[in-house]
Amino acid sequence: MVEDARSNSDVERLRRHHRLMWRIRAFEEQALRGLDEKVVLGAIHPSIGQEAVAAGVCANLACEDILLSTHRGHGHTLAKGAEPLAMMRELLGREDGNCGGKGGSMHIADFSVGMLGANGVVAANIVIAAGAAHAVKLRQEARVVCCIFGDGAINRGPFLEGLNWAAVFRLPVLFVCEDNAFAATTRTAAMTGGEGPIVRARAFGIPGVEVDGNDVLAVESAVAELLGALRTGDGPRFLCARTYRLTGHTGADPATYRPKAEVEARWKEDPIARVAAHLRLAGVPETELAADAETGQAEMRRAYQQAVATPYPRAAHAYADVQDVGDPRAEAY
Amino acid sequence: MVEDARSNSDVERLRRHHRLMWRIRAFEEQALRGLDEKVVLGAIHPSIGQEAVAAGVCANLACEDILLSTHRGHGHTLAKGAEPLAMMRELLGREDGNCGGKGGSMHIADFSVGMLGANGVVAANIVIAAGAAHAVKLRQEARVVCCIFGDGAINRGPFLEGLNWAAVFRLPVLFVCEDNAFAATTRTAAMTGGEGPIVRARAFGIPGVEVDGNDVLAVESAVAELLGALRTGDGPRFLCARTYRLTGHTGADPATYRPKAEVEARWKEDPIARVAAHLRLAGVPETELAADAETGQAEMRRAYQQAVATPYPRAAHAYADVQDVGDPRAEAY
Amino acid sequence: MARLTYLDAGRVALAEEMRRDPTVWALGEDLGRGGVFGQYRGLTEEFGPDRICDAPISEACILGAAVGAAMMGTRPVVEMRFSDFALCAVDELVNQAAKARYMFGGQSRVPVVVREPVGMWRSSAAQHSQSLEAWYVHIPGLVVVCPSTPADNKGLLKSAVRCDDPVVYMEHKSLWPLEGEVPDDPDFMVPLGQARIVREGRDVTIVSWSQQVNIAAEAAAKLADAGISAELIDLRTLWPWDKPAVLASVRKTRRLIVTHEAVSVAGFGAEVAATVAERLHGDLRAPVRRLGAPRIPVSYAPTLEDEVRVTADGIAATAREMVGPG
Amino acid sequence: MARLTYLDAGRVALAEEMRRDPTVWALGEDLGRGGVFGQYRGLTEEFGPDRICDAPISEACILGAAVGAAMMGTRPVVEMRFSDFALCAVDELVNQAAKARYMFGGQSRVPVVVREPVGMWRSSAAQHSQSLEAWYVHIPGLVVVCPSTPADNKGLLKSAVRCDDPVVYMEHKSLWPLEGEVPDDPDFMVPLGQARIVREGRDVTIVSWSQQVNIAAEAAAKLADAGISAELIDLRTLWPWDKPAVLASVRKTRRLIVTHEAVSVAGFGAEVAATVAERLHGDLRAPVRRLGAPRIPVSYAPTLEDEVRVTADGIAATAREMVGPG
Ligand SMILES: Cc1ncc(C[n+]2csc(CCOP(=O)(O)OP(=O)(O)O)c2C)c(N)n1
Ligand SMILES: Cc1ncc(C[n+]2csc(CCOP(=O)(O)OP(=O)(O)O)c2C)c(N)n1
Ligand SMILES: [Mg+2]
Ligand SMILES: [Mg+2]
Repeated sequence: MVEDARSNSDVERLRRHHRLMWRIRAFEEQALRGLDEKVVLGAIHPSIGQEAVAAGVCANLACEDILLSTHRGHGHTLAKGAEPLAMMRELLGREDGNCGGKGGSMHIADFSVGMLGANGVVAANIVIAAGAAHAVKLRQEARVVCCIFGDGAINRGPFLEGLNWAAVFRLPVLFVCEDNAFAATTRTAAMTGGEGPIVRARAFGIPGVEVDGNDVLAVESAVAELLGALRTGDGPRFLCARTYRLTGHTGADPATYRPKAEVEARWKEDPIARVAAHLRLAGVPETELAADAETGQAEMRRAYQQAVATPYPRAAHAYADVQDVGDPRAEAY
Repeated sequence: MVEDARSNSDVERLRRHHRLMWRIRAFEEQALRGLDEKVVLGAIHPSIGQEAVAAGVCANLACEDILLSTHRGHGHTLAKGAEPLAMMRELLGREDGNCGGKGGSMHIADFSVGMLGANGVVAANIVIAAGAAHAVKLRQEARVVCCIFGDGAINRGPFLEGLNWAAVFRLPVLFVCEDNAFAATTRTAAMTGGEGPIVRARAFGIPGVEVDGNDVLAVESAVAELLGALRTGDGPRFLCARTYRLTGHTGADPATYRPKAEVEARWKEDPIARVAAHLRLAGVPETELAADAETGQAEMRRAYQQAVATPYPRAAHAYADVQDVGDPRAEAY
Repeated sequence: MARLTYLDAGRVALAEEMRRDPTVWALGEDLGRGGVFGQYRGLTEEFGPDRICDAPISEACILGAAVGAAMMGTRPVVEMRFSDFALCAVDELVNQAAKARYMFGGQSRVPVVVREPVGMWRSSAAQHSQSLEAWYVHIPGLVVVCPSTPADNKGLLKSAVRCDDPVVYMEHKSLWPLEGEVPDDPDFMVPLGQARIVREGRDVTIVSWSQQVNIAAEAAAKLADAGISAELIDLRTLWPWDKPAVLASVRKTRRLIVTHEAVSVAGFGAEVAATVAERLHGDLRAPVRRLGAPRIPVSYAPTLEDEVRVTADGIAATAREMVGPG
Repeated sequence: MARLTYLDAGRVALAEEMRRDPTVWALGEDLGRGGVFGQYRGLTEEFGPDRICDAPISEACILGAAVGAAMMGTRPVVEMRFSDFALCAVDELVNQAAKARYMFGGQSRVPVVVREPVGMWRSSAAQHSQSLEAWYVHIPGLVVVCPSTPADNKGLLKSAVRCDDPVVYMEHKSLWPLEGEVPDDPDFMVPLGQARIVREGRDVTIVSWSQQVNIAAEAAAKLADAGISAELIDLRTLWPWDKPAVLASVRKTRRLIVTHEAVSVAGFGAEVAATVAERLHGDLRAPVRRLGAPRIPVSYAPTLEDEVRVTADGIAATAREMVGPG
């Protein structure tokens, strides 16, 4: 984190992060409550404690830039500009969810803001992102592609294939490893040979840096620098953002596989609290900080209530969006 | 290459390499003639120019040690101790071929000498080798596993997954990248991000060295050292052996995609000629060197003739070796 | 006999086999913590982390390593977590495991059990709900098993572990909590390839497997109430499948419904239906019928997800149609 | 009209589409040198290395990148070299390409053509000979095309490139040198989903696709000599398949043989046979029949390799049996 917020514009920037990170936090806390109430369906992978990555990365992305995410993608999606109401509806499997209720949390996507989807398959989006960047380059567009994945993903083949591809074709893609130390119940350190994500990326020919992923300004400025190189056509870049998953792997996971003390210690690094501390130092009054939280919470409560009041999609909708040629609606197969 | 053959035992060692490399060369030249005669079936991937890798690696492997190879596996298989007659029969699709005529060149294997197969899928054997080594470790056996693959294979996912696996479980496996600068018609340098095989291996936590793969003694001693570490349980090791494919990718490939001059220059590095030069320096008469070549050629001619005289497998044999449960012979499906 | 869940029956089966044979081991992600559904709970404590082996997220290597380890004298049980993730390891399963014995002319066998939890499971959507058993039946070299009861999940898993062929072993996720009587005998086995007659009947044969068997049983009960006697066959193993049992039943009932959760088009139901049509055409009193999912991916929203379900009512209605007002 | 090989017809089709639409591009290994069979010869010269894109040996990324590139407004044509290697990219095809449009509720389409050369090709053995078209037909979201003639390989490939759905496009390797008349018109297209009546007949309908159509045609000629009039239908597209054409033909001939090179068990022939048995049971004068490969891997030795072939004699004998001494 920069030493302190030096100027008004820094404060404004930090404040924006604070609000956004609270919106993300509130969205997921609301979703988890919805899960308890059995209104949110399917699995929810909360990113609580990781909001600084979403905020810091997306602060550098324009709407026409492209983002691909993971199963733990609510924060990224909100940060990219998606509407919480549509997202909440999606988590509840309702009409007018981003994906019309077909995808749910694990496939959350909003193409209208350049968010090309979470993915239910670990690492799958890495090669898709390489291809999206390939198209950007072929079409000589100015935008960039950013692909976020977890530290567990670096042990799947597509990590190698996608990074190598991006390096070979010098594609405008930023790879962001959101290193939260865990893959489900397993510590990734125990399952990863060598020195980790950044060393691997470099071995594939992709320069990169590591950053404290709970420090939103550090993430923001690291990404700014990396994207600068990338926007001049200097090929792909890599960021490893070290963070920690403060909750269980899913909403249903009590995460008993790690000591309480470890988690408590990590809560002290809560990225939202860290932003708040800086804002306090810069003289932002406590009431305003509380208002940011409350505003986010109110927004998400409202979204949730509206989503609850939205009907499920009509059954016939199940047959739409499959394919044009051989459309299942053409004949009841 | 060591400066000169200093002792009688060095000369003996070099001489053994010379003979083996000639046997490999002669086997493949014979196979290529068989292809011209349309007696050898399917595709043949010759390793002409790469014999020093096979000889240098396998000089360090006992029969109970395990070898896995690639589509370009005749040399490795011979060096591991397989019978050329059974191999030639396999290439001709005859009875009593190593695989009973079911596999052919791309699936050549001789489990009786610890040679667990060529593979028709690039990089596929890397993960299989990791698993073979895993079993060796679980069963607390003393043997080691060696897996040879090409420089093209390092761009497939299983390269990452298999090396990471071996590093994580500290398995007794030596990975050997036979870097002949090409993957089919493509220069691998153009398709490979970063500094190449050895840097990637290190990034996955596997120590390794590079070696002049046309220098059989250099390969032999590098492998000796790597296997030494490995046999003490110190986890996997990696060797990158730089060599050159002097022929086309397959017997049918005229390899017009590279300048004649390049190939001619590389012929000057012919690993067999290099061994011969050293033997000459050590005083081995020309007639004996010629005899090594002639002996190898005669052996392979004989193997070929015997193979030609061997019948094709009986059709009913097609239904054997599929599976026990649900055996196709149980019912004519 | 003990009352066990389907999940625990599988767990007990594996534990018994691991006790019996020291070459049996399991590998997969998060097994150390009991596996994602708890199928491995307690096994690390008994067998240690070498034999209940936690893996990186490397499906291709998990399966590929199992192939190599099987060639080297061990019997790996591979956990794929969701059958959908097994699609990250198809080369390893289809080009390697299934073909190694053949390609190498019988020099090696590949005794691997690949556990692939299948099927719909409350709003899991398109990448966590698939049933692709038909794929594996199409591949020479593979055995395919789809247990539907706790007892079968014990007896078939034990048979699979002892089998020298690669076995694709598909447990249905919605069956995990299902309870039933399970024999204690550590030598209790259910033979591969033998169907189970769930219910005898005269008027129509219903062939099914996996979770769909329970839905078909419901249908059969409804039909009984309506005076139609349905014979329900649980195939249990899809390759080899118990053709004699099915043909004998249809010879008797002269009507066939085959029903499964998977997509109907090019599903395994087509194989069963086509076989019966080929062999028993002249005996049939009604055309063979298949009931499976429409050719659409599985959705998240329940109203959409339900559209791919074949219901007991749907099966019963089809049966009534076939039997007619007679 | 021009006389072209099946191989060149595909090459011309791609060139025409690339000329017409600058968003069309091709990617795969060794394309720069014309592709492993020459299917891309000359295209780099015309379109440059960006649009005829040489790839690393990274099947998963080749396909996955195509998915991403398709979402971003291009139309990638993926070369998989051998359909067997496509098994290294099944997640990308089945979990991603096929489902993306659906999972995302129609926000995106994935107009990718995945060229997968299939089938037996002189002693290529078990990892270079497979025909797995049935797999892809089973997957919602995919279109599956299996051309058998040069003209179709032009017209169908053009349709595939223009199609907004992911298309698995399976060329048969042994058809590469086959010559035939091919329309020059750059707007010549063969519609997806429409079968071709290769030969009209009265006594029996033979349904086939890909290289097997030629073998079936030989069988039909033999049958004609023996006084049996066979109607031969080349499906051309397996999803969607031309059910109306097949049903109409069988309504007329009242007999069906479906034959393919792939393994018979759980092959696409089962789908065709089961559909006909379901719909036309009462019209059939003989049971439906399927002819495909036995459930064994493909061997290297010709005597063994030949065991999996369905021959013209085999087809003709089956037809004679069905028609009877009549
Ligand atoms: C190919 C694949 N294997 C396994 C899973 C199951 N799974 C879902 S999330 C997860 C952990 C991923 O860890 P990481 O990449 O570090 O991301 P994180 O959950 O920590 O954000 C696993 C194993 C999956 N979805 N896809
Ligand atoms: C997965 C896969 N993709 C493509 C091929 C086709 N292929 C066979 S050999 C080869 C080149 C391999 O290059 P390399 O690994 O360097 O080995 P080399 O042939 O040089 O010995 C290719 C692309 C294959 N067999 N398997
Ligand atoms: Mg993680
Ligand atoms: Mg090479």
